[in-house]
Amino acid sequence: MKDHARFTFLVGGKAGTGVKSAATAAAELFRRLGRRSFQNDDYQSLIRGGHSFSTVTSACHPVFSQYRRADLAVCFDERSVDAHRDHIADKGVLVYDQDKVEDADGIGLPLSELAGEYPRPDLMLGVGALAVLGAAIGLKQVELAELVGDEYARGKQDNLKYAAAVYEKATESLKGRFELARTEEDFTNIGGNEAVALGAAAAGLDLYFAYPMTPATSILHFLAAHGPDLGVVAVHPENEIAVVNMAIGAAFAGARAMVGTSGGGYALMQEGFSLAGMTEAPLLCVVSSRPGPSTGVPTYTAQADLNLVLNSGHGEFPRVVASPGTVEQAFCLAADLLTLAWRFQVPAVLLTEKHLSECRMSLDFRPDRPAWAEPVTHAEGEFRRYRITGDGVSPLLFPPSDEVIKWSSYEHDEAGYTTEARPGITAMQDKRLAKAATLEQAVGELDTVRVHGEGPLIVTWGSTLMSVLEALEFGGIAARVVQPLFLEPLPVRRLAELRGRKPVVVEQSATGSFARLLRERAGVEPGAEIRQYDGRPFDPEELAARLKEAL
Amino acid sequence: MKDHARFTFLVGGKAGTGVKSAATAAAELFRRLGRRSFQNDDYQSLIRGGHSFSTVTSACHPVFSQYRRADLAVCFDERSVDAHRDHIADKGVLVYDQDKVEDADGIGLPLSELAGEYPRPDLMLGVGALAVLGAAIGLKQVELAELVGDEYARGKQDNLKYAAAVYEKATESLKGRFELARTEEDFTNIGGNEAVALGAAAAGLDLYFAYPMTPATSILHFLAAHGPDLGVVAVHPENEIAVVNMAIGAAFAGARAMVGTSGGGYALMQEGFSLAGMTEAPLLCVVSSRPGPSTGVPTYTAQADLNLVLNSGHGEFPRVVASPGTVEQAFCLAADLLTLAWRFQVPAVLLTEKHLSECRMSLDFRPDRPAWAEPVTHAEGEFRRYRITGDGVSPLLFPPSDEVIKWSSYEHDEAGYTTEARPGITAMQDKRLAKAATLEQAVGELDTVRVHGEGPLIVTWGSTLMSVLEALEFGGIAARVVQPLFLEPLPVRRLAELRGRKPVVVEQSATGSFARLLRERAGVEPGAEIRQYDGRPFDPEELAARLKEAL
Amino acid sequence: MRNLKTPAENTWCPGCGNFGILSAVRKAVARLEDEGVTASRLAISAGIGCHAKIFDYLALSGFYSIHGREMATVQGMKLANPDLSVIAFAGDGDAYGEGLVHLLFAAKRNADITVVVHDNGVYGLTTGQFTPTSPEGFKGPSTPGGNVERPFNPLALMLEAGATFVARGYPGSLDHLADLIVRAVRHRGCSFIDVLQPCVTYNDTYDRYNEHAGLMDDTPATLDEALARARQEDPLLLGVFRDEDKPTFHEKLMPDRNPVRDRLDRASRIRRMTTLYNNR
Amino acid sequence: MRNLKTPAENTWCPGCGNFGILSAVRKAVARLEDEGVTASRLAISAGIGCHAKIFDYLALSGFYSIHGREMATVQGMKLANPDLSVIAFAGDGDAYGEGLVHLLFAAKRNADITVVVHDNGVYGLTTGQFTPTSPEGFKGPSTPGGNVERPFNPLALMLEAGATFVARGYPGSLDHLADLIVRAVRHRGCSFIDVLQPCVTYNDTYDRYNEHAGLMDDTPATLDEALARARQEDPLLLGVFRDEDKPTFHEKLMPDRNPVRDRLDRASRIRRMTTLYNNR
Ligand SMILES: Cc1ncc(C[n+]2csc(CCOP(=O)(O)OP(=O)(O)O)c2C)c(N)n1
Ligand SMILES: Cc1ncc(C[n+]2csc(CCOP(=O)(O)OP(=O)(O)O)c2C)c(N)n1
Ligand code: SF4
Ligand code: SF4
Ligand SMILES: [Mg+2]
Ligand SMILES: [Mg+2]
Repeated sequence: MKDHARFTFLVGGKAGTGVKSAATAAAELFRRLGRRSFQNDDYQSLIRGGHSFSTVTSACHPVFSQYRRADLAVCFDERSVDAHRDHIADKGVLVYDQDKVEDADGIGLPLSELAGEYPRPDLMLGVGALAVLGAAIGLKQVELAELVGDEYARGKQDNLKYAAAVYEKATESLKGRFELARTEEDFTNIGGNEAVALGAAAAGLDLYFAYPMTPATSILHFLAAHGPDLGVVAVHPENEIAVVNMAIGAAFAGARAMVGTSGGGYALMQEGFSLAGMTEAPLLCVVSSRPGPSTGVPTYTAQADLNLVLNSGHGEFPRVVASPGTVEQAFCLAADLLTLAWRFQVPAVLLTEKHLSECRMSLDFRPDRPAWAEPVTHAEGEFRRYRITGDGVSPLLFPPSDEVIKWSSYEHDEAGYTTEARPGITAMQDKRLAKAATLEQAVGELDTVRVHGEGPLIVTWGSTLMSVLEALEFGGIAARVVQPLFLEPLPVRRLAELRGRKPVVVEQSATGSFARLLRERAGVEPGAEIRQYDGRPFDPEELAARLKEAL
Repeated sequence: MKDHARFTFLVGGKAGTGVKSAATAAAELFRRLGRRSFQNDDYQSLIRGGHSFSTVTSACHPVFSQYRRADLAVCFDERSVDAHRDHIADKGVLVYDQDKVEDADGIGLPLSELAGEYPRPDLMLGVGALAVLGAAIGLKQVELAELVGDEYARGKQDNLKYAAAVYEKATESLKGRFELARTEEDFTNIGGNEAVALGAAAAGLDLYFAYPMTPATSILHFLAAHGPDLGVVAVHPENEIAVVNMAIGAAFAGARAMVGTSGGGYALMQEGFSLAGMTEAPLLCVVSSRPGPSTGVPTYTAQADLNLVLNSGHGEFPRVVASPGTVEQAFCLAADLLTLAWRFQVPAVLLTEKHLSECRMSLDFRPDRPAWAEPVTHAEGEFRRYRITGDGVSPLLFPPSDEVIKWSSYEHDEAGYTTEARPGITAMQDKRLAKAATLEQAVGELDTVRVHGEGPLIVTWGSTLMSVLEALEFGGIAARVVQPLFLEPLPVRRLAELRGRKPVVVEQSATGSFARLLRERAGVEPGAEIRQYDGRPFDPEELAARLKEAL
Repeated sequence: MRNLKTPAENTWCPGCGNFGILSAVRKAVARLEDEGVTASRLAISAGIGCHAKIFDYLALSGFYSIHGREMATVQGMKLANPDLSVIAFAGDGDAYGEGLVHLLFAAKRNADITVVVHDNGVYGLTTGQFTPTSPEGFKGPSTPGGNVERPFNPLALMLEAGATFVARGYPGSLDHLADLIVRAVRHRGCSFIDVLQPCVTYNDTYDRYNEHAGLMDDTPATLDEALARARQEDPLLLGVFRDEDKPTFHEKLMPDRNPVRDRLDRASRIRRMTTLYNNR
Repeated sequence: MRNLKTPAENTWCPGCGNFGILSAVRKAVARLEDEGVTASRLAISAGIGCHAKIFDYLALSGFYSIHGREMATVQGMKLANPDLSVIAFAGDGDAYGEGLVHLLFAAKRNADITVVVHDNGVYGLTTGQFTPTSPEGFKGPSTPGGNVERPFNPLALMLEAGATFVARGYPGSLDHLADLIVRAVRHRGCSFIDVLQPCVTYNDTYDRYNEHAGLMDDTPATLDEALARARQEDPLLLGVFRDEDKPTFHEKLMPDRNPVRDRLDRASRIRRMTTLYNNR
């Protein structure tokens, strides 16, 4: 078989057996071959056992999704075989651990037996899967050894030995089964949450406050590990309410602060979000969604928090909400939102989903792209925190200072002292309304709506963009995909172009909240709606079929 | 002067000097005369001092608002005189405490001096105000004594003596200045929050959980005092998060539970609200709004929490939101919402405002009107908490029981056990969607949109209804006032009748959130918008002028 | 006798201390049933985390709550129907972090509930971050340089807060733990058991506890003595630190009332409401 | 020396204990300025309640926070800029109820903040409901039949939680209180002062405190001794119960760093990011 334009590698097994790291290593392998990839990790809310699998789809062109049907699937147990046996590509192959799986339609290899001689055999299976991949794509033994050495540095010697043994066995049945084209291109594989962390850091993030919550947790882990390098301190306080209030306190003292959580944690931050609105505290919140309501399905994906996020906090005040469609957009958007939050002294939300947060994809990483978050600062003369200005933005000043700097949760006068008087209340409400107008205009000048391709219209948002793009690629479908990057202020004028054109709306929501937003806020009546709300991202093949039908 | 069709009594002074209770006693006086009244208390967020005033407007017909311009204003201090001197009705009079106020355009009386001989003179001024009112409307001395005896039972003898002395003095200058018509009608003066508590109790409320927060606090106080009489236990836990979670736990055990708070406390309950959505816990939340965002202006009024309330909680799930326009509606609606919450096992919100919560008005109190909240209960056979039924409603059963009853915040199967499987997730999302449809239909069959009068169209909601009705009455304006009682599910079909008819929309929101709801959800484009967002309810005179201009 | 098995697949890591807790609970429920506390009268709750999965593994009625709030959930259940015996299964992240305030207030008001904390010193389900009981220096993914906070002593805090039954158990001493649970459930008032739960994946403390934990054979006579023993590190004492008989919250708040059982019917309410307003 | 007067009208009830606290703070700030802690380096916060109005009455920079969260607010300030000395003014409803978890965690991690609790035993601003420190039997509008909960002993809780400076003050002993505040602010680490604050309107405790409060003239040598004295009711002791020198949270979390002052500039970040990814 020759030059697979697109190649999907899947590894499946119990949680805790190195499934995910094998996939990450495979993506690294593809990178070394000059191939771009998209990695998706499907795992349950448990630590050991159950069934988890990771999929890496790679190609010489950009890839925007995993595929359900694998060219090469390596399964460590019965359950994995059961889950994936029906999703093998036409010329694909299922490889299984013959020590764990009775008999299957594929190739059995003694993965466990070969691992048996090492101290923690179950932790080596991932290396085995990588060796199988190496053999199947005709990787040279030395190339494999180099990769394994880099990716599995702990217990390196054992890993190398084991990899060699599996490689040898696998070569017998699989050698060169798949020939993959290579390129000379260079790029970086980056995860969605990692990109958010990097984007914010590049724009000047000083402090990251978070309480662990899937699927936002890896931002915390990344910044705890790499923050010191990048000038960011990561703080893990007692709960989400502490998180948001500490972040606001930090902003008062002049620090660019960000928080991250999922729907439930964000729900707990609602009082704090409103506090940011009233005090005009610059604050960036990352919300990574999973299926709800409530605890829901913690390790899966959904776009079900749109309504809460767009309407966060009691009272009325300006805010910015935007949602990235790709890892690259996540990097730039985190920076842009931090910048907007500081420029306009508003709370901002980067709304994303498990699907983007926890995917990894190849991109041309350009740390120098983002702007730098800088507020309008007080220069001279008497300082009044809430000075009424034409655009509603009051210059900032930070302690220590000889001026008295008062931020207040109460309705306040320009100096920040409590007011209950009719004119005082109206004046500050009007100031915030003025700022909302300024903000709307400024956002309107950004590239708020991204358009991809030409053809009949599809509208989508967030990480579902990637599913749509890949489905179009897969299906060879021509379409014009419109993706509002900003959701609040909603770029109504730009979206208005879609009115009467009956676009197909694609989203991962049970109620169709995005279609409702389009219909109600922008007056765009969908021609058809494609929804999926089972926690799984769309599969490009399935989605392509549904799109063909709908377009 | 003869038969004032409408008579406004105002009493103003420092907080803690009996301003509010004098107004309540005045309303009781009017009641005894067969006159209906509307009482509004305007007070600051402080305990002693400052400036507070209460207004009681009374008439022989229903009254829906206080009036800014008073026929009789009794002011205890300079600040009150300053605040009200310009708002005396054409034939009205300002009476002031000549011991505290230098000289004013009105009638000075030695209110403090006469109180001087009693132990706590400042606490007696309210009695003095009442005596002034009595004299001014030609009340007989015995009638006054009876009233004072009933309303000021503590220190009764002193109060009676003091009232007599003030009455005598006041009679000299005021005697019979206002002649008020009387009727033989009988009714009750009830406060907004009191009505909510009563309505819920009448529908079967068992437990009320709340943490104090203005302007919802008086529900807690009322039920703490009178709950034992009515079969309701009031519980005041450590914070709002405990409140909502205890209430949900109580619902699991079969108790009809209600919680009450204002915007900030409600923001804290968002995670719990979503929990109620997922577990399908019947829960009634009362949210009484004040100007926000954040702490805002705690003791004043606003309609600024609409967006948060309509979009509460992360994830997607059915809920009911409704807002009463009058005290009578508040009574019935609290009962209806408790009933709906239990019938459909959904969280429900009674959204109201300080203006309604803390007003008192005359009504024909009919405790037997509300229905009784009863769930669909499991009869026989195997019990499954989340049994999938045609209408999405699963019959309930409560412990103790030999059946296993599992409610869960995780996505679950019919028996309530956690599921992460694709079909399991979709099935329960579909169940909740089915219930949403059932609920929408059921609500659609209720009297969801109230229509008052005939003429050009006005649309309003919540307590602003009262302001509008009174303004029409005052201005002699004919109009058809449309008031959606239910806001979610929004009675879109009924509101659709307004499309293209360019109604005037009246609300107390800075951003016009209700107008936006009408425009975006119901397709009703306002012809004009009237907004006020200074924390004060509309004054009927001012509003009448604005309505005349807009209609 | 109720069979507590459920259809849910157990997904704890092999060797996890939670298995021992589950066994102890099963034993305890059997004994409680023998002693007349029927399984039908038990109602359980749980937070979110590895510990909380016990909810799905017990065929007992209950409410799978959210992270840190199960202590409030069971207090609500108890107030609604005081005939129920309620148990909250909590994690250490849950009960000593996110929801600490509810735990302490349950103690303060002597709410008649039982809280069993699966204290494994980590956020297990979110992959091993430090918790309020992790020692200084603990390396987890949010503290790669080591936890810089001093751990709480949950027993001491609960003793201070007023819990009337305070105990420490260990699944390695299974019968003892089962016994603690029986006593806690039977105890009138706020019962609290901190269970030393090894997490084999992120914080394997079996060796430490097997070596350093020791059973007490009496209950300290005074609060001071209880505190002193609760603070002791070697041996780490297992047993009951406090067992006091005091009136409980629901008894004091609504003497002799059971809101659900004694619900006032519609007619009575209307009558009473009418009376209330006529007498005004 | 900064003049701390502000344009805000004071709206406390005449005779309120908060006036004394305000005076003590004014004195303390003056003394701190003398000792080199300039007013410009102080940053304050407050919850919501009568106590919190002190925010408007002090010409100091700060953040008027929300009910129960001011302890988190000041921790955020301190982490952003450790050069600041931060003070949270809290109510007893605030700090011991709504936001208790933040107070205890500040102690646990020895956050370098000062918390001054205006402990008046009522929710003053919401008209006199019981709080976590109200005695059993206290009649407020939410407990007309009397509070049925045992009060917390906040000093004991904070001592258990690990606060390194724990004190009790009384505005009736004004200079003593001012002195406590000075010491608390100067103390490195979590400083906590429970101030016995009479609320003349809802809980007038002047007589009780004037009669039963007494100054300690030493600091207890041990934690046990501190706890014993904190629990003592007559005399109710005023003074410092604990004053320990321990590394603080920010020092341990980010040794020698001040995120705001030492912000890494754009070019350095880009460079480091590039290096990080090239070396991968
Ligand atoms: C409000 C909220 N924040 C965060 C989470 C994510 N979360 C799930 S389990 C968990 C930690 C649980 O730790 P612990 O309570 O110690 O339980 P364990 O898993 O160790 O048994 C967290 C933080 C959540 N579910 N809800
Ligand atoms: C989240 C939230 N819940 C409730 C309130 C209402 N509230 C304002 S002040 C207060 C009580 C304050 O009591 P305390 O902290 O003791 O302060 P004090 O007034 O006695 O000084 C409450 C409950 C609020 N502002 N925010
Ligand atoms: S991660 Fe730890 S606590 Fe969770 S199941 Fe595994 S061993 Fe048990
Ligand atoms: S109510 Fe109490 S605490 Fe509040 S100002 Fe008055 S006396 Fe002070
Ligand atoms: Mg744990
Ligand atoms: Mg207080």
